[in-house]
Amino acid sequence: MFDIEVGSALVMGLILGGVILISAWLIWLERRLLGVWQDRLGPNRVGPLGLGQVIADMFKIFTKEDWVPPFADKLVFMVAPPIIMICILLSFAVIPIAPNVGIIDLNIGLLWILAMASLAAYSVMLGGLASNNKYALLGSLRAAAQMVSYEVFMGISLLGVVMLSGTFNLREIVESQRDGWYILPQFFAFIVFAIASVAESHRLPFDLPEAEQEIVAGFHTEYSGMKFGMFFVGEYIGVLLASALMTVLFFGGWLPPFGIGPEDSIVAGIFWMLLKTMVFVCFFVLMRAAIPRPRYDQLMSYGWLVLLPLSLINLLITGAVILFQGA
Amino acid sequence: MMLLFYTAAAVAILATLMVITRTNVVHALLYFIVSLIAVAVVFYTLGATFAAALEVIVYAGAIMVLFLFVMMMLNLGQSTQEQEKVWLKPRLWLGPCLLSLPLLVELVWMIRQAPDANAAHSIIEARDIGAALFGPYVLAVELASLLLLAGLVAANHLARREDRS
Amino acid sequence: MADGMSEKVSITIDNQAIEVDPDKNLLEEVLSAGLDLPYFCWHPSMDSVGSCRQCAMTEYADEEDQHGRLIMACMSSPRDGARYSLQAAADFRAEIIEGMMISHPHDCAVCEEGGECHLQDMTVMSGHTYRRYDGTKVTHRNQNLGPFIGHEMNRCITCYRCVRFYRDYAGGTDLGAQASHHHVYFGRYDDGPLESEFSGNLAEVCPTGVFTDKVFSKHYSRKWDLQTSPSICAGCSIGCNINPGERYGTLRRVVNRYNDEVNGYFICDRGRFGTGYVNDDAVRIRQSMTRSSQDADPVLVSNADALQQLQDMSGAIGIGSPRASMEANFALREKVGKANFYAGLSQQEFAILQQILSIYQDTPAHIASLKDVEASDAVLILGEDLTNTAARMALAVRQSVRHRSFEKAAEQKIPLWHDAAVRKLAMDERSPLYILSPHATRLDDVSETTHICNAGQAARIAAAVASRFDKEVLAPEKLDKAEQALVKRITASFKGARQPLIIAGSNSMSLPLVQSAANLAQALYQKNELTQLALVGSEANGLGLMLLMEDSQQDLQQAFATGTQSAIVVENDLYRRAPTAEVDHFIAGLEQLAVIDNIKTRTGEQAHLVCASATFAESSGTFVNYEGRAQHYYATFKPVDSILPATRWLAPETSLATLTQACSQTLANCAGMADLTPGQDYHYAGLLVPRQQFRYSGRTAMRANKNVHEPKQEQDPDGIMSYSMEGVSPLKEARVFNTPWAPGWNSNQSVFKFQDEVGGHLKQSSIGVRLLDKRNSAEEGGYIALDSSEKNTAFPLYHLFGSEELSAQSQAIQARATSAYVAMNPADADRLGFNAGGGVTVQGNGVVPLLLRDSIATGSVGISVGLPGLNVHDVLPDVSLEPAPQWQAPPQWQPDNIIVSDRLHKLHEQEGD
Amino acid sequence: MLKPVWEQVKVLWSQVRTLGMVLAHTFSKKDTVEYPDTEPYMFPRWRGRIILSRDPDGEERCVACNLCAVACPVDCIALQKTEDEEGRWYPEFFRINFSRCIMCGFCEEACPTHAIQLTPDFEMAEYERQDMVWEKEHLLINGTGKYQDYNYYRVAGKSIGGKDKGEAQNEQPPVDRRSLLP
Repeated sequence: MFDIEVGSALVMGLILGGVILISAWLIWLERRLLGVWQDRLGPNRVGPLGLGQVIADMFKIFTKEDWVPPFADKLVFMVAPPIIMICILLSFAVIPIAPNVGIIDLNIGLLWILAMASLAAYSVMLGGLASNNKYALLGSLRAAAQMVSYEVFMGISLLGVVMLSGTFNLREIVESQRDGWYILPQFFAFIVFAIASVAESHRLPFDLPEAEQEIVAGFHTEYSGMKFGMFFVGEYIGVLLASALMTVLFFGGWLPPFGIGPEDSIVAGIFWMLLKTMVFVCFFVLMRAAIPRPRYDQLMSYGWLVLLPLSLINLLITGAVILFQGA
Repeated sequence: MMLLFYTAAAVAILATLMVITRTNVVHALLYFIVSLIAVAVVFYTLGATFAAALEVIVYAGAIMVLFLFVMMMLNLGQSTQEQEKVWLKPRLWLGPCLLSLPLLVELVWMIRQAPDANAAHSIIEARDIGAALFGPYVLAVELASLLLLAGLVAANHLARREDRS
Repeated sequence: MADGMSEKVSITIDNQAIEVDPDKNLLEEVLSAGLDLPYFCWHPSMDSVGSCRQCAMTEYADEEDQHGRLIMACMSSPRDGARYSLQAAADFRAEIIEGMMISHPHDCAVCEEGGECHLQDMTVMSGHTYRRYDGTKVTHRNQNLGPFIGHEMNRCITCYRCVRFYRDYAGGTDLGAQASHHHVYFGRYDDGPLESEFSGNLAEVCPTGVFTDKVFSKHYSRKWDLQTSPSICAGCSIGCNINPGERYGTLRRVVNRYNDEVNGYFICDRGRFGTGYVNDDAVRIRQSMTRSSQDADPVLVSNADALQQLQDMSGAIGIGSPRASMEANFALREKVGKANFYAGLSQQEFAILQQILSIYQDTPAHIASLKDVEASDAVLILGEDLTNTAARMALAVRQSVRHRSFEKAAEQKIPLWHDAAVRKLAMDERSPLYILSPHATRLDDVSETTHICNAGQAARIAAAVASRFDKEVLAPEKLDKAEQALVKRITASFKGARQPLIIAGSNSMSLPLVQSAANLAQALYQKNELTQLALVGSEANGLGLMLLMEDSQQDLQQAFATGTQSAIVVENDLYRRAPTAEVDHFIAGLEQLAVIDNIKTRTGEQAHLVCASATFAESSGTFVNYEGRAQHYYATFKPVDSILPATRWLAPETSLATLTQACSQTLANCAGMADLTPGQDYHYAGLLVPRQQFRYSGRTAMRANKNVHEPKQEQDPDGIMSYSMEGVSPLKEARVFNTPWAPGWNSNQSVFKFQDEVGGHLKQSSIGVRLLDKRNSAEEGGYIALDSSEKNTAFPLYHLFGSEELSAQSQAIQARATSAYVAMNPADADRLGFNAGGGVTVQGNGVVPLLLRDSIATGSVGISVGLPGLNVHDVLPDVSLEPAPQWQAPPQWQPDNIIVSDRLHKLHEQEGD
Repeated sequence: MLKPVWEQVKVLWSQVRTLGMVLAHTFSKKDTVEYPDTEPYMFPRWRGRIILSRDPDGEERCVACNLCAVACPVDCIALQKTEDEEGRWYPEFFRINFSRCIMCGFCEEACPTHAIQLTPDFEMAEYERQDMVWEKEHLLINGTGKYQDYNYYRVAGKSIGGKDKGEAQNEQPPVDRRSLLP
């Protein structure tokens, strides 16, 4: 029998491979869902339900000319795209999938994710800067400001969860939700985190770094071929990561809702984890389908003037409540 | 664990050397980030996991991003690289180097004197840090937070648009 | 037309203060100020009659006046300090144009004027956009007005511009206004070709599509689709500025290009309709050919081979041409060396042209431009049949006789722009115009006296007049009573004239005439420093060729005498320049004859090497006109690859600009040529001058039938113009100015936007450089001794349509041309035993018809020039004719209306009866 | 104090409502069809393949006025005017380079005779670009297209074969210019 436990090579391979596959498949899912919500059909020609579209797209992206502009800073230009892939994939290391399924149980798991998220910002910034293109520069400037700003409240909003569970370890956070998911006590933290994670993964409506109506394609204007592909897939892995995090932090991770079915079965755990994550992925897509992009100053003032106070108040109240209960 | 420590330490030193010898500011910054991450690894191997995470989040993830942010605005070009090259001439750095050499020797000597502590065995939890910060060091923390608040207010004041009447 | 500049006065138009000239009418000044005011009947050359009511403005009595009153701007003099408004009269103008448009047909799509229609522009400008009238429209039947002008009377808005130009300005008689009220009709009495030599201008003068260019209509393209460039007419020595238009690789039409010093707003029909040869495959040489011997069939050769053969012809003599550009002639001169360069002109023509050049260099009198001709108030024409040899000058002379009417109007304080009043006032009173000619001319209707006499007698009369001004000139003998009376009258007229003008020219083929014209001008100059002299030259560049000869005597007869083995002839048919036998002998003696030409000629048919050269429309270069004005013309379109400009055949490595510069540096009198163009490296903000308008259509489809992949835009190695629509608009920078267009002004009327004032200089573009304009009054040449050896038995008869080599090859011109003939006075015919209506055998030229006319000087024979069937050089100076009683006139031979002045003369005879 | 909070709640609610409305589209009918399998209905004024029509008398409507060519923003129309013996204008050639055409319909708007019309046919793909160049014989159809009754020459004043002066709509018979009667 295979060795199913945290950190085994098999689990590691399955998780990372699965993440990349699912992310790639998310491209198809997103296009189909957008089609559904915009009264269109979406890609349905390649393979059953159009599932082969992703493969076709990958073939296309692999066979495209991998071009480096002569005016670019070549070293940085090449280094930038893998950073986002690596950082986000590394984040997955600490995500608990199910009981005993995961890559590592890090005692600073949540901090690890924040650290990786802050490093991921470099990918976008360096990519834009190295392109030596004014639109790319504008895009990466926006990305930098946006990511640095929203990282702040993302971190603060998570502290409520940390205070409630008393740990940074994600597996322990899930375990501590057996009595009730944190979505109820930490509702505002969830709102802030959800919004901040959209901004962190610069997805619509917060895709200002690549707002094509304004700045061509933002930071990846000059990218093509697989390098562009890494940015592209990186974004979807980011979506998956954000969804998985919401699940783990606020919706009980692999724990079944309302105590349906077995509590500590690996299969059921994986099922619930995936299901919950997919709901959030769909929510991401729905936001893209429905909400228009704000102006840049609106984005910044919303973050600093609404989300920051909100997360601070949430932290204050949570702390007060814990103090009160503890007393 | 020792292997990891020495590797990370070596990377940190090499990367830092690269930082000061690069003429292209962006490249220097990249090496600086690498150096910071290597230092974080060093922290980790020494058991200070929380410090390691903060090192990455705060220094590598936030402060360096701001550095880069400013650099993007500066429109550095070929001329700054030329300037940097000029500054890298030996007669410019040789003097300071010679002067700081005794300091290095002193440092090494002092480290050699210290007891050989294998800190990796005593992992410092976040809880310990919190307890330390709000226990013995609470005054320092409050002073620092006051300072930060003052900075925040000042920044807000400076960045305020004048014509909002 | 006002003499001198008067004080400017200040007026206010819609609160905008402008300075205006009180001697001009308000419309002119409003337009000069750059404002837009619609008009129809007014024309800058024909002034105001106030018939269309379109240029209404509101004039306010004083500052308090709120309502004002309507005035017609073209009929009002600006009042100092007055307040006017264009806006306030806008409704009135809209109503007026609505009335004009009531019967206007729904024709714009099938109208040749569409897109450059003054009526369209004015309708849009006046704001009449919707037709409220739903009643029936008045219609008219059209007339066939001959090969040049189409007629579509329905489109008329009765502005009367056509008859005012045709009758009042150009002296035509066969176009008039007929019927009354809303039936007014402009046409001839019956169908038939318009007789005036300037009928083509009707297409430009008519503000709508009543009179259109019929030749253009056959291969019609809209104005915006024509690729145009500034060009110079190659039809005669006047050098009118023209604007040829090309589409799909063929030359479509020629229109006037404004140059106030030369042609102003009008050109003659030869210039306008005489360019069909450019497109005619039967006429053009499109591929270079070689022949092994003079009788062998030609073999096509590549350009490279032909260039190599030209290169190999060392020691050849070069024969230049008066119809080739300065640069082409200069390139030939450089190639063969100055000593081997011969002007392609007969001895006689060469001598006269050389005389003209030396007169121009010595005479103290001013060399008259056409503007000066119009400004002259006493004119003497010596022997030159202007209407047929330099038609545009004849039109200018026709305006000069109006000075009397201006004087009378000034006495009566009538503004000079008040055209109808000024003409009515003068009735038939005119400034003096004297014509001494061996035959009746077309200008006789405005001349004080047309004296029919041969060239020798005319020279003597001129000498007699000169002797009355300066005793140094010997008074000739042999003047009869009538002639002495004439001399007295001319003298009196010249004495009373402010600006007298003497016109002669090389086309009369009489050296003494030119000499005595120069003597007269010099004598007159002692009394009047405004004395003008105009000596009409041969062909487009006759005078320019003389500048290249630099006092050497190398005419065609000299070339024949060299006994050379090889010769290069550039754009010249020797059979039109010298007696047939001499040319035959010369060509037979050649081992190698290279002809570079754009049309097939008799010389070319015998050449060993024929190189296809470009016409004026396909190449750039410089022509020097009769007054020594060098003018640059730019290629309108790129010829097919096998055709090269003559300069490229002769100097393949040298750019045209380099040749022009070399010309200006090498030749004594040509220094001014360096300034003709803005320079080879000219650009405006990095842009060249576009040949195509910005609306040019079909770029991606016009060649798509051959290859859907569009070729690279054609480059012009010679010029500062591009073969595309990219470039700087003439409104911004018109250093090289082709098609006038301004926002709201799509028709040719838009040219006023490019003038410093209406009818003034063009703001930026070149009007040419007068090369001989360096007066050294210190040393005046003495009087010239008249050449008395000349016999005066024969004189040349020119035809505007047919006598010029190139235009005669155009189908439109051929429709109005005739074949060769000989003309004499019936009295002489009786004496010599020639039958009326019969033929004559001309030495070496077979039988040609004989015309008998009372209007021909007795003792002389008129020989048609340039018409097929007769080489005038075989006949001059010694004519020998024999009756050919057996000759039967071919059915197409129509002896009526052959000499252009015939009809006029008949009218005079009828009046006499 | 509460007002800005209330504003923020309203803003958030507006976003949530938007999400809900878009989510509701999950159950609405699709507007698109699977084209090669299902032929969509093309509206008559669809701007597809360009044709040249004939007037109700069966003659070519195009009078070669060049307005379509000048209106064309990509300059893909080239033509040359010629006329028959009786004065009727028609194009000697009429060429559209469809590989350049952007189907903007400006030519149809510019046409004073309703000759050039855009049709619902859009299936114009070719393997050779050269085959996208269409001449008059390819463009001309045997019908009036969208505008059934219009005949330009019946409105215009120019006389052509079969229509003399004064025979167009709203025209009086030609004036006798030698008569002075009113």
